[in-house]
Amino acid sequence: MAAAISIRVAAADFDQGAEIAALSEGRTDVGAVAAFVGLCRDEGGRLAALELQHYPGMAEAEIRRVVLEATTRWPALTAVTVVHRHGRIAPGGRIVLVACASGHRADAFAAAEFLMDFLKTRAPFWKKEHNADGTSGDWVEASHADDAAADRWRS
Amino acid sequence: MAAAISIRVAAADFDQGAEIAALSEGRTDVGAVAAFVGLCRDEGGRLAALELQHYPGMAEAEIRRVVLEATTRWPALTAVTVVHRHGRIAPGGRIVLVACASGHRADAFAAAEFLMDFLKTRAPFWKKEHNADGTSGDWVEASHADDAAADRWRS
Amino acid sequence: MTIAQLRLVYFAWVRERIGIEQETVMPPSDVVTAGDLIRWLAGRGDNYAHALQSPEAIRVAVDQMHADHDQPVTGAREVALFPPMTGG
Amino acid sequence: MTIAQLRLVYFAWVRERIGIEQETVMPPSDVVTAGDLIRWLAGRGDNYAHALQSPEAIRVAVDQMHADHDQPVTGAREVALFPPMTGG
Repeated sequence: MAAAISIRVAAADFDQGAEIAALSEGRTDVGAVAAFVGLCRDEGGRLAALELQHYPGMAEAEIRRVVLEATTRWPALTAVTVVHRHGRIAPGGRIVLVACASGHRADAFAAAEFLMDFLKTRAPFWKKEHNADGTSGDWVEASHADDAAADRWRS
Repeated sequence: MAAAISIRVAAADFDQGAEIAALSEGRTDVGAVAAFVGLCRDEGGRLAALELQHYPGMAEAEIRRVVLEATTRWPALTAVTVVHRHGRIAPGGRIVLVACASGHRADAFAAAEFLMDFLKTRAPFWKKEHNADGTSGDWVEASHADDAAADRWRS
Repeated sequence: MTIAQLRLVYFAWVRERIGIEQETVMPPSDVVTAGDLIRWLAGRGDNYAHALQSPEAIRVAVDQMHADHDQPVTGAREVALFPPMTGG
Repeated sequence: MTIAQLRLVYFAWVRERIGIEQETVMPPSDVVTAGDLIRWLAGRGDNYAHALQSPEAIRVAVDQMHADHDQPVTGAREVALFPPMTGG
């Protein structure tokens, strides 16, 4: 049976407990849910907020393409949920949720890491910093570590 | 600063959303929370429940030793929570939660996987099957896959 | 041959430097690939030159799919130009 | 030398086969290691023999810490015997 896929791009915050519970709701074949929540850091007090710009339409479509790669790679996945926020997010606020359900834990963990690595490098979102001192901040630069994290799945 | 460690062994169910939220509550330096929820499977309808027996005292102590190994290996971890239930758990019910918070995602994911691999092989819990047909079930046998998963961290 | 209209959308500092979010253009017929499009746009004014001065830093999506610079844009409805992504 | 009392606790099928959850014993002085203890217990009756017939399948904790079979149990307060763990 194909994995149940839920993808949402929205400004609104999400309920991580409810999202994670939904992946196994009413099922008795799910032994493992691996989840990841990405949060806004203030970078040592430097930032007042992050502003996430996204490409409406493509954001959802590209996340779906990455999720379909994951469910092809790990066909035992029973459900995958991705929620990605846009707009202004204050330090401590949630940015992204990825959750993967499977019979066993190895697939769930691997798929969640895979999704995060490729969301970072392929999902059309851009973060702009708002500085705590009121000055206009810079656009966050793409990280080489994120590129390397995505590359390790190509072997 | 040392990671905030929360360990609980209890028969009661847990609130995964609240547990995950607690790891970053009031903090602005946490960019990543990786979490894992282990659930009871019915093994294709064969099982009515799992009964988890544990070694009171040692269970908490051994989980703490595994968590301290994780915080030593990944010193950037800001918080680790482990909740492990005992007693009778029906299919679909939650058994275990592991959640790790860090500045960045790689440490959080690695530590959560490490904790699950070692909880499986070192935490003094034993699962007994209760069969759906009313017959008395067997004690679950330790899995070679779990031993291998733990061994990969020894390199 | 009809002159093809192409919707361009810009994101992040590409948008800020060009100064507009989106526009519709009619590129000349020698603009075939995404790379051709970037070079043609860069000649349209200082704001475009500033945004597109390092073409290797520009990512492209053609009809909302990631594309290389050598991918054709002829026949596309929408081309997006943006810096490397930083979501997640 | 005083005769040392030792609390033994059993889990999972070790508990079921022996038929008790815990007991206090006074092993003879030639019981030094956890392995010695398992061999001595196995001779105490059919239930013990059945539970402990494959010593390599038995895991040991001494004072609530995992221990190898060659670890001394002299001076310990509590020794636990159980099969490989299946939590998580």
